[in-house]
Amino acid sequence: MSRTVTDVICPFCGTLCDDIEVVVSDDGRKLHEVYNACAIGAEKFLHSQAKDRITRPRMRQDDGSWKEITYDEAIDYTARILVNAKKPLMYGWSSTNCEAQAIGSEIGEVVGAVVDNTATVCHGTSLIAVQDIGIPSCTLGEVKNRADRILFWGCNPAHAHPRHMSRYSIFPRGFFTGKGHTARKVIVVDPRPTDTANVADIHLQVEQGRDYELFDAFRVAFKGEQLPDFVAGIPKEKIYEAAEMLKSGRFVIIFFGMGVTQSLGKNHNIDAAIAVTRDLNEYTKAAIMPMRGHYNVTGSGQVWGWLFGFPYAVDLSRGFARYNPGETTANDLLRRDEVDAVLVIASDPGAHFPFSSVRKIYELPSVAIDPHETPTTEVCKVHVPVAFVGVEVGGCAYRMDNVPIETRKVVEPPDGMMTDEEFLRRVLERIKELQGV
Amino acid sequence: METVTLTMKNQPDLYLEADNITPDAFAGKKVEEIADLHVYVGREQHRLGEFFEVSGRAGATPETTKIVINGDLSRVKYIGMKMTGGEIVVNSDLDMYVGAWMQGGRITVNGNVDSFAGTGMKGGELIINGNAGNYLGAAYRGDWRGMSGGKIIVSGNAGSDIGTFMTGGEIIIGGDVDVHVATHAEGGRIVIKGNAKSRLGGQMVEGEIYVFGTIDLMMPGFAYRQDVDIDMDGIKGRFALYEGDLGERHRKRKGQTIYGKIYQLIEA
Amino acid sequence: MAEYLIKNGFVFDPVIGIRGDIADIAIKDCKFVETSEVKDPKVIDAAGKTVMAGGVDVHAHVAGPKVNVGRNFRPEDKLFTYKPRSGVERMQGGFSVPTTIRTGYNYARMGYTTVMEAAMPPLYARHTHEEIRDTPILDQGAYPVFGNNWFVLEYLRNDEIENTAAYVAWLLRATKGYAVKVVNPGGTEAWGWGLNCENIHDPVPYFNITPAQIVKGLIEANEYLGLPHSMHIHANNLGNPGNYTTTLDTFRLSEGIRPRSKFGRDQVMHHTHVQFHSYGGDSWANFESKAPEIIDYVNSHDNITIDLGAVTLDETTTMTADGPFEHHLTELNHLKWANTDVELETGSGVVPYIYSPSIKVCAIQWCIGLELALLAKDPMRVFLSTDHPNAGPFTRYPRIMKWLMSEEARNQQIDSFKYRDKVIDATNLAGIDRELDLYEIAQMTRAGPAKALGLSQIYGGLAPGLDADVAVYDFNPNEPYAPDDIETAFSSAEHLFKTGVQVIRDHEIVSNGNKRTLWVNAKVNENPQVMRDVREKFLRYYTVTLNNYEVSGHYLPNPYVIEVDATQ
Amino acid sequence: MAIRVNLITGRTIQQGVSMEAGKEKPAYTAACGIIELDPTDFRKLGAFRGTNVRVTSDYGSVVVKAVEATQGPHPGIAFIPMGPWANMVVNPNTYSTGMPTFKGTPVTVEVARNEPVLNSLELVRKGCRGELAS
Repeated sequence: MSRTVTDVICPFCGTLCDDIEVVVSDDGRKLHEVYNACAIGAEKFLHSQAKDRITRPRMRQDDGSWKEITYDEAIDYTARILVNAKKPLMYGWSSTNCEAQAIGSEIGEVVGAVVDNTATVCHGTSLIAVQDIGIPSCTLGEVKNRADRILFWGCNPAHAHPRHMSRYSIFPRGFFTGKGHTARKVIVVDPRPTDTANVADIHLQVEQGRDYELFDAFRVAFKGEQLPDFVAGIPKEKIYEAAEMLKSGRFVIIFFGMGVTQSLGKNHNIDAAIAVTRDLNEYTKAAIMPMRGHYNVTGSGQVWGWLFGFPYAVDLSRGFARYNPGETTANDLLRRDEVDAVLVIASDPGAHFPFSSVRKIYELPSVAIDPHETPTTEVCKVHVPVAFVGVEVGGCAYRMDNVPIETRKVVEPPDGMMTDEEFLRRVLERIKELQGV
Repeated sequence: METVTLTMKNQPDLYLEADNITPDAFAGKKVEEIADLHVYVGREQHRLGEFFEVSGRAGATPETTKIVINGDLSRVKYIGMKMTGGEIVVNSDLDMYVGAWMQGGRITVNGNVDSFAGTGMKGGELIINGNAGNYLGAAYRGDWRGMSGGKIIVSGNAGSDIGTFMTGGEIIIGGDVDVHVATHAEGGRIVIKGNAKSRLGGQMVEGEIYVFGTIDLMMPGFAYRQDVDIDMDGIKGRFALYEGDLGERHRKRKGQTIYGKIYQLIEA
Repeated sequence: MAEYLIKNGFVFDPVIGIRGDIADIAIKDCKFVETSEVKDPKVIDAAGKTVMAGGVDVHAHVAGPKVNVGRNFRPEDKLFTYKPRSGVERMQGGFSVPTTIRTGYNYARMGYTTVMEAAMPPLYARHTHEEIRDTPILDQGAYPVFGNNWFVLEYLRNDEIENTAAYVAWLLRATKGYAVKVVNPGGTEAWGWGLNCENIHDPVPYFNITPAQIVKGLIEANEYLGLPHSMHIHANNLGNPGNYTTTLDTFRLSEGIRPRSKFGRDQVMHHTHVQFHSYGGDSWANFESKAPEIIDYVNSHDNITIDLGAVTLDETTTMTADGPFEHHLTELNHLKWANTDVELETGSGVVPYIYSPSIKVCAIQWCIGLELALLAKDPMRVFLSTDHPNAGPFTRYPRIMKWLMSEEARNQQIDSFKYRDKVIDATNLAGIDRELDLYEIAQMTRAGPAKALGLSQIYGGLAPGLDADVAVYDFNPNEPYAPDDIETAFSSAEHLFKTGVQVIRDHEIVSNGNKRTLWVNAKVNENPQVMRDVREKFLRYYTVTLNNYEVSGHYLPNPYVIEVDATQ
Repeated sequence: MAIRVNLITGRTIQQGVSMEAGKEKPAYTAACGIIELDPTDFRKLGAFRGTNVRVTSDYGSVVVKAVEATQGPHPGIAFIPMGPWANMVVNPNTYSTGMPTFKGTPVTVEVARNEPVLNSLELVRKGCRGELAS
């Protein structure tokens, strides 16, 4: 027999869909089927059931092989590398719950670590821009209920946030938007004609890496000033047309992604995008929102915000918190040999950092806490498998619009497996023992 | 002027944070007291004397104190941070934050410096006989009050993001610069004697940029106005004047709108 | 539990009615008791010092989404002001928007033990409670905002008080909220379209209702339920020259309504940060104080309480659920602007602001805040606040006390203004010689707010039976002192007990306390219509499901639930 | 033959699904150990679809399988899904922002018919141990 758990939260992307239905065995030990989720989300739930899953910590041996160790040994190893380091890096945090993030923060304080999350390779540059110019934004329901102009810039929700367009942005019918997509105009700016661009009214195929110039051109167009004939490969007539389409809306929303945060200009691209949004508020109502990737990267920034005052890249080494991307960010720290031990949790820098940074992790004392086997676990000295947050343990997560939602436990983890929170709590206890406090 | 000489004798395992190496911290102290000042490596606190030989004597005030530093300081941060007077001469490359938030005095670096030199600078002189990294004379993150006074002179090249949120003072680059110059600036002057890439004056409200060499790509928000002849403060020749950023809001003074200005040399 | 005896202090307590006489205060089992009831107490020698109940802040923005926006988007607010960890203290950062840890410690340092978060967007209630959980020492509650909520707009459009009340009760339970907060009624919904409601009769777009109807309806719903606190309002038209008429119009909506609450309060409307609502003139050029007109009304109507929102002349961070106001502000000062509109419920904005003594308007605002306090006839109804951090950080309360207690200190400040004479012309402060005493300060910071919150059964005084929240300050009111001595003494309590636990000893924080989260559980008759409407709105318009909305209990590890029975 | 193209990276739904199914599995290599090229660039390269190619930048080199652009046309732009293959060659310069330049790296693409596409774990392991051919 089986039963269906409803209102389940999908722990994949920042869309944080909360209408998933999961069919589990009566004893809650097996997960059979997943409904309503996108292909990626469904896979995430189902992968927890993999037969070949690693369920015990393991340590890399001198000959390159793995040796299974106990959780106690893994806790001791983790505590020791953090205590012995002068400046450890504790990186990741985006695929775990706020409860684990809070304990990790305390560990960071106690050992004088630098804590950084995956925003560092995702929307960190957006956060820098927000610090420079602010951000007029809204919740996703405002988009659903009011928006009639939708601009996707450097993002491709058709692939990265598969249910975004149907739940929140292009298609839903809301309070003031009863006609759904037929009453909305959609603009996509992307150097490729992506699957998202295919559903747009206007696609501006921007020259790669020239987004900053194009944003600036929009602002010039709003003010009715003259533009050069082409900006970023786009003829000025098309820019004026798109600018007019935005100004004539009742509620404009701009979504942006890695296409602008990771291209030349980075924070400046976002700064200019936010300036475009500010400008639009002179004429109509406009908001802007980053398409956050990991389902709880936002939460990590919130937890550190209230504990330290900074959303990522927080250097706690001198007993107080400092922040300066370019110095306290994971890739700069690794590249510059600023850290002497690495703890990775709930993320995969091995796959998602430039390889020059990955090699630095390999050279340092390191531990990876992750349910999966990944390139990161491959290069770290110790791998600690844990329960899947949002599947095998609940906890708080923050959606891309900063709305906090409590994820649900739907199935039991394999016997004897720890959660992130339990493991970190034990590490903190062990650190305090080692420090004699 | 009294001189204290520091000679680096031991390298840190990681980086050395030496915000205490300023005339302000040294003034009125004996050599032994200077050697007892704190420096940091990660979370560990050390004595300055563990890394440097200290000799000479400090003046009674910052203004009468000169610090000369020798050895390899390429992994030392925060030299001259917040200094208000006196002088520092470094005969080495330096890491980040040299002269950050400095208010007065002079720092001369005979070597290259890494990023964030002259962050939030208010006054004094920062002379770099070498190349500078990114964010030279820029604001600290989130602050809308960037470099507001003083002068930075770089003989070589500089990186990206020079003079972000600059409100006053002057930055002179002998060589080339990378992208993003004077972003959000509301004053000040930047002189680039070599070539520039793109994104000069993005979101600039006020201030001046002079470029003697080439500009890869002008911002669409800057419009050509006219050619002008200039001869002042060592800037001489016929320049093409561009005004912008037209996308920004601009103040008016005496009925006239004030723009950010980019001057590009046409002929010397 | 340990017993304590605080001996020989100069005690100021409006609850007992003691005005600086020397007395002993006894603590046993978390509460104050008669001195005869303690057998073997630890003795605190308070001779020559001032003893008061723990402070109660009725209105501050200290936890939740917009506060965290303020933290995260202002790294420069933390530059060079960080306090390293030491002893039991964790690291603490931020000046105008401190981290939760610093918030708890700094309130405690001032002798405060209870602080209410003034605006909780219901959809973000979980976030607010996470921050409250991580704020040490303080007892806290949070006010969910109702003034732009679609349920409320639709019910009150048809004068459906009972349905409104049932919805209020449901939302208080779902969000674990404490009171009914109203911010720019109707105006923030209008801001969903970039518009505003600038007076109480300005209709809300599409909803066919006026701010006046919203305010009056929520007062009536609040009294229908008999909640501990009254409706708590930030009126329309905040911050604009000439807005005092809107404020008076808003006050008048309470006329003829008496409290229907068994929690001991006398008011049916608490109007917050009234300084921002007491402006005359019709432009920034002829901007002037209308504090006398405002406070006259308050003085003569005992069903209203207010707090000051006093300007402290600092660089700070403004933050409010009044979305259109923050947009207006960023247009004025061109500094960074964050805004979040919240589906079906509310909105918010955040903008840094510098109250410069060299700017005439800022100096006038400073005068207005103090005038309100000094012209008040009943300090039990006029509370000290800065609308933290809007008019200034809460850490300036001791400085405000100094200004209120010393004409000399006020005159020093006035004389230093760049536009001194113009400021004097536009205000009344220079002619006021009143100096508040510590008894009145205790009314404005302890007994008064506790009573208005409906919490005089646990907070606000030193009477036996009340929770043992008490501060000892190194201040002798009977010796000569300089004005700055007041600020120094009240910035750093020598001892502080919170619910009987000593959290400060010899000016040092020695414990993270036993903080509680207060919320109100109001029971009403079953209301199938409201529950049907709730299900419908979640199905069609919200982006979270109804089953994922309610804040579950574990976010409040140490709850203090106030039960209200409104079934009838 | 070798061509010069501008490399960008990013998510694809296949990358997301196969990542959640296990990065050690062949499906992940099939989804991410590829480079999407425009048909015109294929012509210039003189290669068939499905040929292994070596992609080289100033920062490194990696062998992936060349496939036709699924979201094109985009002549002159090449796309490798985010992952360890792309990260062997992307520009790690952060311009002091913390963010490597994942998008907009000039690369050379040349046919490498006989060189294998390694799986993700092999790739980083061999890379760390200095065992990769270049």
